[in-house]
Amino acid sequence: MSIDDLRSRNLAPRKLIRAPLLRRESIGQAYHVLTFDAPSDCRAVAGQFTMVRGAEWGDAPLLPRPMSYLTAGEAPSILIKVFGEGTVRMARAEPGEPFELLGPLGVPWRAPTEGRRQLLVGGGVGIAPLLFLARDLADAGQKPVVLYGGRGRYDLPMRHDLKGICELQVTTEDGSRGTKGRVTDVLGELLGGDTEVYTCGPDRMMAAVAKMCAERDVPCEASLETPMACGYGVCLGCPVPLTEGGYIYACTQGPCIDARRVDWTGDHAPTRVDTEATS
Amino acid sequence: MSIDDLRSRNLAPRKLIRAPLLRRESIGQAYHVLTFDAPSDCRAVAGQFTMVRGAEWGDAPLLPRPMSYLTAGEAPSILIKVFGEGTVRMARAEPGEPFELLGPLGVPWRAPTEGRRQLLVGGGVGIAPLLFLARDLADAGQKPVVLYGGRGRYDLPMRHDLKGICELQVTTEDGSRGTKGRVTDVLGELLGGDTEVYTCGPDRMMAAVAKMCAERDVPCEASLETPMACGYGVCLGCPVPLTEGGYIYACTQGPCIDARRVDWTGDHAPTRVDTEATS
Amino acid sequence: MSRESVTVGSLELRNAVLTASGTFGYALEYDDFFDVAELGGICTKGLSLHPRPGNPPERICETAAGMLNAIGLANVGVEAFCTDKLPLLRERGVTVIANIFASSVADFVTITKRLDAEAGVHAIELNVSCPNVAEGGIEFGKDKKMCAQVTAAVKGATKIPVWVKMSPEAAEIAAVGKACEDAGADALTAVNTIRGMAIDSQLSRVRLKNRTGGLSGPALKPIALRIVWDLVEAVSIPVIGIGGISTTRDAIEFLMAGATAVQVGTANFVDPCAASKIRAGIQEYCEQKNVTVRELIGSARR
Amino acid sequence: MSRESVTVGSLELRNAVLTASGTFGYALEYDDFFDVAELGGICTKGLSLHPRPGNPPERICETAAGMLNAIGLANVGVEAFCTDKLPLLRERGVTVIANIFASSVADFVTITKRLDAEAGVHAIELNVSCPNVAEGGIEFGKDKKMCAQVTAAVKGATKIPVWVKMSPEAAEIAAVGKACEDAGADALTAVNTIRGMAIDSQLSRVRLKNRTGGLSGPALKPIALRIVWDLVEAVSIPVIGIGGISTTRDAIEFLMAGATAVQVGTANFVDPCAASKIRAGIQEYCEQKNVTVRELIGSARR
Ligand SMILES: Cc1cc2nc3c(=O)[nH]c(=O)nc-3n(C[C@H](O)[C@H](O)[C@H](O)COP(=O)(O)OP(=O)(O)OC[C@H]3O[C@@H](n4cnc5c(N)ncnc54)[C@H](O)[C@@H]3O)c2cc1C
Ligand SMILES: Cc1cc2nc3c(=O)[nH]c(=O)nc-3n(C[C@H](O)[C@H](O)[C@H](O)COP(=O)(O)OP(=O)(O)OC[C@H]3O[C@@H](n4cnc5c(N)ncnc54)[C@H](O)[C@@H]3O)c2cc1C
Ligand SMILES: Cc1cc2nc3c(=O)[nH]c(=O)nc-3n(C[C@H](O)[C@H](O)[C@H](O)COP(=O)(O)O)c2cc1C
Ligand SMILES: Cc1cc2nc3c(=O)[nH]c(=O)nc-3n(C[C@H](O)[C@H](O)[C@H](O)COP(=O)(O)O)c2cc1C
Ligand code: FES
Ligand code: FES
Repeated sequence: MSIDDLRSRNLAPRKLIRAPLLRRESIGQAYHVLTFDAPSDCRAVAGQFTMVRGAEWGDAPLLPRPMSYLTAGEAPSILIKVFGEGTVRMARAEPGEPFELLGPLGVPWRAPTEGRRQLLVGGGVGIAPLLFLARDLADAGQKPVVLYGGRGRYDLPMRHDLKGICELQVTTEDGSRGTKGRVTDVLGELLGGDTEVYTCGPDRMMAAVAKMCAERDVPCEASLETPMACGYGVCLGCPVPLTEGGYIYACTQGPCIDARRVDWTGDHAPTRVDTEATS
Repeated sequence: MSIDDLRSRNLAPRKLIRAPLLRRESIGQAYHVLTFDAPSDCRAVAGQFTMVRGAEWGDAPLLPRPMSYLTAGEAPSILIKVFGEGTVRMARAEPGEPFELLGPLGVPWRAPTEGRRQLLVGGGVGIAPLLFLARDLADAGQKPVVLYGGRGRYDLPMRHDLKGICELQVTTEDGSRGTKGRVTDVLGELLGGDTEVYTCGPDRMMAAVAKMCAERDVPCEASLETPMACGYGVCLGCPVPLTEGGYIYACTQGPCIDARRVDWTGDHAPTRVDTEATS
Repeated sequence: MSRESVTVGSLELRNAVLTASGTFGYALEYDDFFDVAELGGICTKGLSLHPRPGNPPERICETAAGMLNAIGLANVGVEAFCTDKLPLLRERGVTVIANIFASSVADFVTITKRLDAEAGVHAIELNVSCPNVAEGGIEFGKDKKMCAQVTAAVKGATKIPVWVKMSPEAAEIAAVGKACEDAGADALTAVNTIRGMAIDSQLSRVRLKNRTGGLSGPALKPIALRIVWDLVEAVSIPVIGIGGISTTRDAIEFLMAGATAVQVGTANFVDPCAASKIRAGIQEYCEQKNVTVRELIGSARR
Repeated sequence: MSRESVTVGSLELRNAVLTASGTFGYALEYDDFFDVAELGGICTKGLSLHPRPGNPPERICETAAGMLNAIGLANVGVEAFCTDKLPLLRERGVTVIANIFASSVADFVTITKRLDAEAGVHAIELNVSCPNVAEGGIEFGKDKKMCAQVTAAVKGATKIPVWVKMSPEAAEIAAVGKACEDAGADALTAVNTIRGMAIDSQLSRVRLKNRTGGLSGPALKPIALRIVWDLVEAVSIPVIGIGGISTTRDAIEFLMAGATAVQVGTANFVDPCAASKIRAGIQEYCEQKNVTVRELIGSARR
């Protein structure tokens, strides 16, 4: 695979599949990787997402949950962080339990630019689509830089998976791993003229990253997080305000989008109080 | 244990316990015995019931399901027949899954009379409280007669458990086991002057049994089945019309009651179309 | 005042958690479970002038995250309540809210006077909003003039505080609430159930004998929360929130919306100790956050 | 007539399963999933005279067995619909019901005339009951005079059949339905959402930017079913049932209650093929029982 191959991929048609859980790996208390036994090859591309629901959930919780693909293929996987009822159920699921996955959905990461250095900036569970991208880049012979931040050492799931395939730099707010502080404390040094940035994580982090990139005229692509009901463009529940005015719909015109277009001062993702992470 | 011991038992206080499923035994497709790992001895008496709910069901299905005790003690058990959403979930539960059990509830079987011959008439899943009673009677040195009917051989769960402890007579509508026909086709011969009858099963069966007993002046105790919300007397959702006029509430004034008091022509239990049994 | 206590008009409640009428019997059914005197209060099953047998079965059925009931206000009648139940409740120190129901203003007044003659009734809750009886019931609740008339008449007959229970089916519920306030109500409770129905597709027939029944449980919560918010906006008397409260979080949401207290209903059927657990849960929450329950009230409005 | 077809006034539908406005986009989003022309019909997202951006986020949130939405009728406008969407739908042979919305009678008429100029609009559904916009919306839907006025005006402006979508918040919904029938409506659709709200107890704030949103999904089903029953009683034009239909059984319940057809809404979000599966499910049911869909209609009333 080369960067050109990454650029020329067609998006696969969307489909609702029924897939039993194949494996569940718990990482700390709050994070889990769920791998599904798909009936056929899932041709998702890095940055795309899937709407996930337990086939036996009944009437409540009602809606599927949007989750970025961590990997595609015959055993597609997601990385979840436990928040509310839906992710609690996912975190309890045992292999064999049937799930429904609608996907692949959404606009993937913009294809990398030949000759640029890719800098991937992630926070917590936002690492999922970035790890997918980092693997693609590694396959294409690149060695991206990944800047990965969390509140503490337990907020950095998948960091071991990143080690071989990128130049990894870690920050934690409590200093328990890597540099003490936030990704934005380190980002400045890394933003050279030939960089292009991909970011996914808490809204406030992405807003800060987007601002630093804009100031330095570095291209920055962000993956948006908003509540979603359908994931495929019909409910109009996922608007994200744009600087140019109006909205884009995160599920079909995102989640990956040029960060400069986003009005980061507008509320779109609910602020989430983190109760269950770390330990 | 003697019949006198059976007569003098006090009812235990009601309590909501959280108990993981210990074992689930499937009998045919439609029947399952669920055994729970109770935190302490469950002092339920034959004929009493418990309100059962999966602790992780969430908001739907909302209400607990009334189920007769099949056994009490440290590992209380129930026999379920799969109908709707609640019993479907119970039938899928794996050992370890937490349940909530409220009990012991309701009026148990009237204590047996010294010198009378106990005749237990059951249909399908209605065998649960009768098997409990048969075991008690066997322990007290009696050998009750059990008349057990179903549509076919697959509608007679627990019949093997009955063999040692009673004189078992089986009827099936399709003739696949025992006498071809219904329990009422055989009942007449068994109703001597010294008999007392205990019955549990489909409403129409109990109504027919009650009628035959009344005609012959044989005491007959029935265990009522009605929809219930609370199971302990506060919702007033479980009225059963009486011949004397008015209602009794099946959860606190039943489920076990003198069959002559019940107005069997009044609708109380929803007629259930049997979709899932037999196979 | 303790961290937990709240004030509903002239009545100080131990805490903000009550149980809803019709879902807690006469509160004497709980001896095995917990001491109901620990609650902010209990609302009795709706009392009528004479005992009522209630509707024929089936009276209840489950729906998605909720249930329908058409009990038809089966109850022992106000007289038996006063002689058989109330003395026991008084003895145990239970804060008793007598929920009452009648099909005429005159009967409402007669029941009230009977209750007024007893000690130990801390408030009277007017059920002008029951959807499950042929006469009266919801008709009062949808009409602001009739609601006001009943309220004023009852207020004139007793010194006991009077709460009026709102029907979610009133089209202009804020106006109904305001009319009750103007007629002297000490508090509003909201909401009662909304009429629904269920069909058994296998038998091709209506499930409940009464055809329709009142919808309660978590399914109702978002509607109840909206109505509570609107009532708090519209009136200056306390509003007590009811509808699908099953967890501490649910209760706190109603308080944050501006409810002065909450009532736990259908959740009692799932767990007889639900109200007790929610009470303890709120206490724990307030300790953790170092706030009083009174500070929580209306906090989402600020 | 096939076993599956039903007749709504002068319009024969392939089958009784449609999709509900606002839950199916413009039906062009389903190419990956199934051929939407197989459905009885599709109701477009509510169309207004001019394009609308809709409300600021958050617009949606989940509730017990349901969800709240306050989309604010974001839509491309009737003009863009006619030029960009309708030709494609026509080409594919889709039965199109144009759901329209305005804040004045005059605008309702203008939109209608624009649609009337196009081929391929099989019915116009008047959304007089949207709870999520400041002007108009639900105000029309609660008032029988205003409903009748809009209906009559729109009927006067087109030969296309006109369906009126009922608000479950109208206190006298049967009277509103009757008024619409008298004003010439060809069918009623029931129901739209009921206003609810949600609070985030961790942040102590209202979840939806619009504060309130419309409740949809299984939680709404018992209320919708009751209203459909009552409307069928009150009017002699067809009633189309909507509200929490997720399974074949749900759809059959509405038919048994007397609905001539059903619309699938929120269930589309859970499974894009929900309506197609329900259609197939009803067909299978009818084959097994050897009945036609028309025979199912109202069977629980008999
Ligand atoms: C494109 C996209 C990709 C995502 N990828 C991941 C991922 O890889 N791993 C992961 O752990 N999480 C991811 N999320 C966030 C994830 O969808 C939410 O954490 C999850 O829906 C919460 O569900 P819950 O039942 O645990 O929480 P609850 O709070 O019970 O959810 C209630 C409702 O609110 C919605 N909701 C609440 N907060 C959010 C939020 N921040 N974003 C979206 N929906 C929300 C839920 O979808 C649900 O409908 C992604 C979100 C989007 C939009
Ligand atoms: C005292 C008593 C003892 C019982 N013992 C047993 C037993 O030992 N084994 C067994 O399999 N079943 C027993 N039942 C019946 C059992 O409670 C129902 O089959 C069960 O509730 C159906 O739940 P579901 O979710 O599968 O069906 P659904 O149809 O989905 O139930 C929906 C609702 O209707 C209620 N309901 C519907 N039909 C009945 C019915 N016939 N009786 C009671 N509630 C009903 C349910 O409780 C629930 O609230 C007993 C019932 C009573 C009253
Ligand atoms: C079985 C049942 C019986 C009820 N009986 C009464 C009643 O007698 N009087 C009354 O005012 N409300 C009655 N209600 C309404 C409840 O008090 C409460 O307003 C409603 O159920 C909503 O709260 P919930 O969702 O927490 O149950 C009854 C509700 C149920 C479920
Ligand atoms: C996200 C969303 C958007 C909606 N938009 C409209 C609309 O534009 N016009 C309309 O008449 N109804 C609209 N509705 C109401 C639905 O058409 C339907 O009446 C309601 O959701 C109840 O059906 P359900 O429970 O099957 O979803 C909308 C509903 C939802 C959930
Ligand atoms: S989630 Fe439904 S339109 Fe984006
Ligand atoms: S089930 Fe509630 S009173 Fe009997």
